[in-house]
Amino acid sequence: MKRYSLVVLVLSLASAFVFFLGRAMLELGPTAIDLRAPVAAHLAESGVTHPVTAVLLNYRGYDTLLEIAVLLLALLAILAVVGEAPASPTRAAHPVLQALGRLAVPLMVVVAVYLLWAGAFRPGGAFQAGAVLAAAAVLLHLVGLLPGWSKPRLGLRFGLAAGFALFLAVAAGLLTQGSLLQYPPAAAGVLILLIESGLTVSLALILAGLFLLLSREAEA
Amino acid sequence: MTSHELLPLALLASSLLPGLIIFGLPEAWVGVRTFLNLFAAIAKLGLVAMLLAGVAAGEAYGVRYAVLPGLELALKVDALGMMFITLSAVLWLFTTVYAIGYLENAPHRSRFFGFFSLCVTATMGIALAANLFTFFIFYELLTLSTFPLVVHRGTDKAMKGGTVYLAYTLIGGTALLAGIVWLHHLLGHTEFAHAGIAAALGPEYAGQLKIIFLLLIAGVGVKAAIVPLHGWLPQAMVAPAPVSALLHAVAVVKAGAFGIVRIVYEVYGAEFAQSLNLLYPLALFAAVTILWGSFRALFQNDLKKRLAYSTVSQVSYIVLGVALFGPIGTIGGLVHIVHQGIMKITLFFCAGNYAETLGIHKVSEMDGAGRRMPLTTLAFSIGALGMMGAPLTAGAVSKAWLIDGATAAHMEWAIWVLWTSSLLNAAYFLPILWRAWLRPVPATWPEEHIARRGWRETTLLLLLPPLFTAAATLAAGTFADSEATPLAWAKLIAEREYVGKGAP
Amino acid sequence: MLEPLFDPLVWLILLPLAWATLAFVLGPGRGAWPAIAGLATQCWLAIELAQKVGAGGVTNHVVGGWGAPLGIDLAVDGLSAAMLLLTQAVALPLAIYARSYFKLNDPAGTWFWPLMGFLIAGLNALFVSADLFNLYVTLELVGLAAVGLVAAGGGAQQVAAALRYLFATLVGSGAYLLGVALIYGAYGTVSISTLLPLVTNDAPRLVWIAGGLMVSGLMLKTALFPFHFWLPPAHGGAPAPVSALLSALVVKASFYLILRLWLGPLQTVLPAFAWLLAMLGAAAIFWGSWQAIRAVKLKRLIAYSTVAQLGYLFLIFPMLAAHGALEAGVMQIFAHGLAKAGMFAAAGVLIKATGQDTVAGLAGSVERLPVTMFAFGLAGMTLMGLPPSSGFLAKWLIIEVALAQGHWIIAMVVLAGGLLAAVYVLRVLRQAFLLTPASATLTPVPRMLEWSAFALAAASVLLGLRGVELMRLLGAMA
Amino acid sequence: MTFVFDLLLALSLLWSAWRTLATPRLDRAIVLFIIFGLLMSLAWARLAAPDIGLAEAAIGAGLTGALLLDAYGVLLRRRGTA
Amino acid sequence: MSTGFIFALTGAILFAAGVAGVVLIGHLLRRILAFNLMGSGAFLVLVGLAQRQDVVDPVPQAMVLTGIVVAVAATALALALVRKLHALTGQLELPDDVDA
Repeated sequence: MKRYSLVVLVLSLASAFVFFLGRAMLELGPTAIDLRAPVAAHLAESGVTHPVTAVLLNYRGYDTLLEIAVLLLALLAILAVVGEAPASPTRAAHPVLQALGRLAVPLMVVVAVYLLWAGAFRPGGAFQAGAVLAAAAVLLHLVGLLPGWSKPRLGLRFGLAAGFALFLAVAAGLLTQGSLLQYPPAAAGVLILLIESGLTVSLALILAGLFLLLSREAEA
Repeated sequence: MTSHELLPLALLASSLLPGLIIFGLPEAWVGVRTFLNLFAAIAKLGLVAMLLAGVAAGEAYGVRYAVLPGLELALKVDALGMMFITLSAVLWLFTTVYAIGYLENAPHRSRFFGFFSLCVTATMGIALAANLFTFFIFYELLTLSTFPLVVHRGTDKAMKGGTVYLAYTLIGGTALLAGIVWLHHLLGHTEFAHAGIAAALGPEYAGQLKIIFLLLIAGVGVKAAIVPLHGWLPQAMVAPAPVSALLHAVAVVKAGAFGIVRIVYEVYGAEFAQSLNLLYPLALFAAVTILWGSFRALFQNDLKKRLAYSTVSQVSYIVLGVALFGPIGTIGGLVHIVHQGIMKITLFFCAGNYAETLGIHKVSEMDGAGRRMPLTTLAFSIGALGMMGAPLTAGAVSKAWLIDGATAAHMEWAIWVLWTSSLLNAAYFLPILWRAWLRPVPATWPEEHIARRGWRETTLLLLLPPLFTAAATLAAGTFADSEATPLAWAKLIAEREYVGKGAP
Repeated sequence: MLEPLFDPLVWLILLPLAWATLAFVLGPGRGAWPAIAGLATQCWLAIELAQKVGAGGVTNHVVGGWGAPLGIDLAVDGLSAAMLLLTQAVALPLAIYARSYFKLNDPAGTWFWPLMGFLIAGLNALFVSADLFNLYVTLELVGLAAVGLVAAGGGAQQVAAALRYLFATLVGSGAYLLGVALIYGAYGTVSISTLLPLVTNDAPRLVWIAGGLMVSGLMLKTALFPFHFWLPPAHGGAPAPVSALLSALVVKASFYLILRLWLGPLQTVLPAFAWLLAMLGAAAIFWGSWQAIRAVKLKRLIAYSTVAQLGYLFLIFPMLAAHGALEAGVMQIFAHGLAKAGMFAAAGVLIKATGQDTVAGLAGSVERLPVTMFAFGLAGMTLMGLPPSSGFLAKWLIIEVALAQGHWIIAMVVLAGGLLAAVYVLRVLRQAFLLTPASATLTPVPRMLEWSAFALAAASVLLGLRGVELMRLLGAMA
Repeated sequence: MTFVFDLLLALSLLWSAWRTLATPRLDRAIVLFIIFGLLMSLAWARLAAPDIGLAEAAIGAGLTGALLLDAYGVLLRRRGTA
Repeated sequence: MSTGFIFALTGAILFAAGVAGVVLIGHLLRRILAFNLMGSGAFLVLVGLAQRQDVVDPVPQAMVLTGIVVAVAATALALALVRKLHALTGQLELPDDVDA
């Protein structure tokens, strides 16, 4: 009975919230600030031509820096939570699947590189590329070609952190330009591509790691 | 920093620093600890002597330090403060000597002497405080640093006593804090000044000021053990004898009484307090406390508890003196701060001696104690007679001035209160003396720890302090009218508090 | 142009990120020395920054050189500088403490250093950010790091506590994010300085909803009563250095953000909620204290004390327009931060030494661990608000402002809260003063543990004598 | 026309979300959640946000879905062995 | 009604449903699902409301990209915790919080 009334209470509160929020949204006039104009105006100096990438890695690149920190942190926290466990033995999948896997993975790598490169001027970029690479790793794991992780060794830890460390180093190095992440317009394109390349590798490792770390104790 | 700023700080440091060092000393370093204790107590006396001379000559000492904008820790040295400081410093030396003997081979002595020194520091701070804010800080520090001493033995009974003590004093402290912040809010400061500061507020604040007075007096009244706020004192008697002697007979309860003096004279001003009709109720409470404490003492078989109730009663003599509007009563009250201190500490020293030497804790075990321990019992008798107000003792002087004060203030009922109390004092002290001197020595003592060696009925360190304080009790009574006595000093204070109002 | 290269503001964020990454690469259990060295440098940076702010008012750093609203600005005023100072001052002794605490192959210590680095970086970034969305990212950084620290190497209890905490913190930051989304919808910017003149009294209703959402989310993260349910298991169950970090700093971060919104962009909207928050604060004081009085476990007692002490912070909201209320709040943040860090650290020593986490198991601690119990007592003094501690100054300031505003009830709540705190602190001290039971055994503990706890507790008391500097720093507000 | 499409898309988003929470079987809930993620990708496309669409498909639906399914598989196996 | 607005409204409902789900549902995996719905709702409001005139605004889009990555990080951590809890206790619900 108590549970029932709680459900009713929460649902009615939620409905009331949606009702008032919807009405308030309808009342809204035009905004005082419109960022589209400045975004477009500075696009030439940003080093990229795709506005979303410009915002993501230049105008609000600091957000992205911290966001990568969050991702690395999540992996770290997971490591701390699950502790050390033996890596699960790989279960060899059907040879046909394995062959498919071997075929698909190079293709996915190509797609990832394309996405990374495309990010500068059209939808795409480090996240999407990293995700595709991570998916490739997961695929390899599922067909039994890549073992789950027991404990990331030095090399792997380095790989996981490298993208973030590179980003951090560039951000700090740009302090010489006057402030954090202040790209000189001439070098912005190169620097952003550099950061994105590093991020792609590390993001792929981290995202794959989220899966591989968790799945390893499956048999435990 | 000038010497006028440094001296008050040095007075604090002379017990604070040794205390902090003693905390760190290993238990076994008895020699170093004893040296530090005695050195500190003697150094403090030296400083006190310098300050006494200076204050008598009209020098002003003080130092200020802002903790928040508009909120200052401030110390000053004045005649009133010096009275309390001198009393505490002198008795600290005696008690230290006594405690060294008393605690020989007891555990946790570093902790004990460390907190003991902190307590003395807090007491000094209370006496030196130049405003209510500073007063409060040291007042609470005193509460905190006495707690470990009360529970020193670590028994369940000690815990109970300590808890009751803290419950009373912390709640009292809260009331005091409320009053102080309120006053600070109204006035913008809480400096002590002759003739008070509260009168500066207009008549429309009379109501608020009355409530503040109630909060303040309730706050300090807990430590002064005014009925009905006295419940902690008998419970706190579980503490070791030196603690009961110095702290619960002198430092803590006097801190409360001293607070009342400061609040009445230097926050409200006697005249203004009188005009708000605050003094009469205060006198009534004091009277009730005097009678109730004496009455309850009659029924205590535990020697220290009987002394504790006696303290409840005697401390309110001071309060009564303050509440009797007029300089004569004031002198009676103030001088009793000192007189009660030396008399009561004598009694507690002696009680400790009985317990340590023969295992006597109860009045009913006192039979023949005077024959086994004549010197201790002699000191005890002098203290007890003083409490009754017998001639030639310090108690007689206090009582005489209080009675004169009551007459001058047209509060004749107070005289009856004082006489009744004297009778009750006699009723609970004389049986003890009778038992000790006149009843036969029992076959065995409850628990004899220390054997007699020649004329020394107990160890020298335990014996000398009560003899000295007993002698002081006689001296203060006999030579009251000469210079350099507590009485002379009390007259000096009254002269300064009732500025231009015609001191006697 | 070397000046921006050494801007302490930026390095307070970059440095912890750097040593956290380094500690991660170094591997399990490693990284204590980089952390301690980094934190020591950060302490110095925070002091530099505070002096700079004290001398020249607000300090800015325009990330990317774009400037708000296109880019993200970092801004430090007296309030932020004070928070930064507190964070580094608490973190450094705790790092030294943790190095000794986690020495013995403790599974909870495996990834402690990088997690702590990200936590500190998140906190510092939060205190300097002047962009509502960027603040969301820092909130998540702090939240996830804190959850990771609670769960690290723990048993079922800790994992359950971490999950409870994780959901609370995620829902909290989710509500905050929705609020940010609505603000962006209404004004087209999330920069605090740009919003400041835009949000006026006749703000659209959506902004009110946004304000409500953001404050509710942050209340949940600050564990204000009745949203405190997640705090006692998380703070009570984590390893001692973690509990100390969480209670001293993490909950303060979301409170800081409420304060920042209140004094900044949402100053016309939020005061409508002032008395609601104050009432909840008062309820927190009573409920938290009551639960602390009843708690069986020592760390649970301290965790409930945090619930109660956080209540004081919310009492200032109805008076925030008046001079002195903010000062009172910040003094309480400092007092509680230092004292609680010291108290949890002391509790960690007691638990390690006696081998049990109960109040009843403390008998004899005064004899056997005098330094630790002294530290506990000093921290307790600050929590009770006894002079001359900083807790006393905080209480004094709150009462005085309350009286000046005629809010008697707030003054009375504060006074009553002090007495309740006395009850639970003395419960512990009383037990510790009892004689040692014959059966008790004692594991020796490193001295460094005892003394770092002592340093924190002593700092909480000594700050009570240095209130003027802190007040002067707060005077340098935007 | 686009309005109707948007409306249908919005309704299917809400329906899949509702079913995700309400369906009694956990495996179905997870599959529904992945469907929800794919519908979200569509919505992002409608909002002219292809970057988010890609990310949502890869990370939101793909990775999260994989993590959830993997977790479900483990729970199932544990229950089987227990 | 614009596309942006429709999805903003959808987002509001999703958010409310997600919060209700987190509050009401005891099963931890479902709670994680509910949290993700809540996050998606907030993202939709952010972009939808900003684009209520159906003009593309890259700033909120970039913010949502950031948000999605943060959400997946949180989800992975939550899953790790749930799996650990299940391994330790065999439960998929939070045990009662007891002080003993």
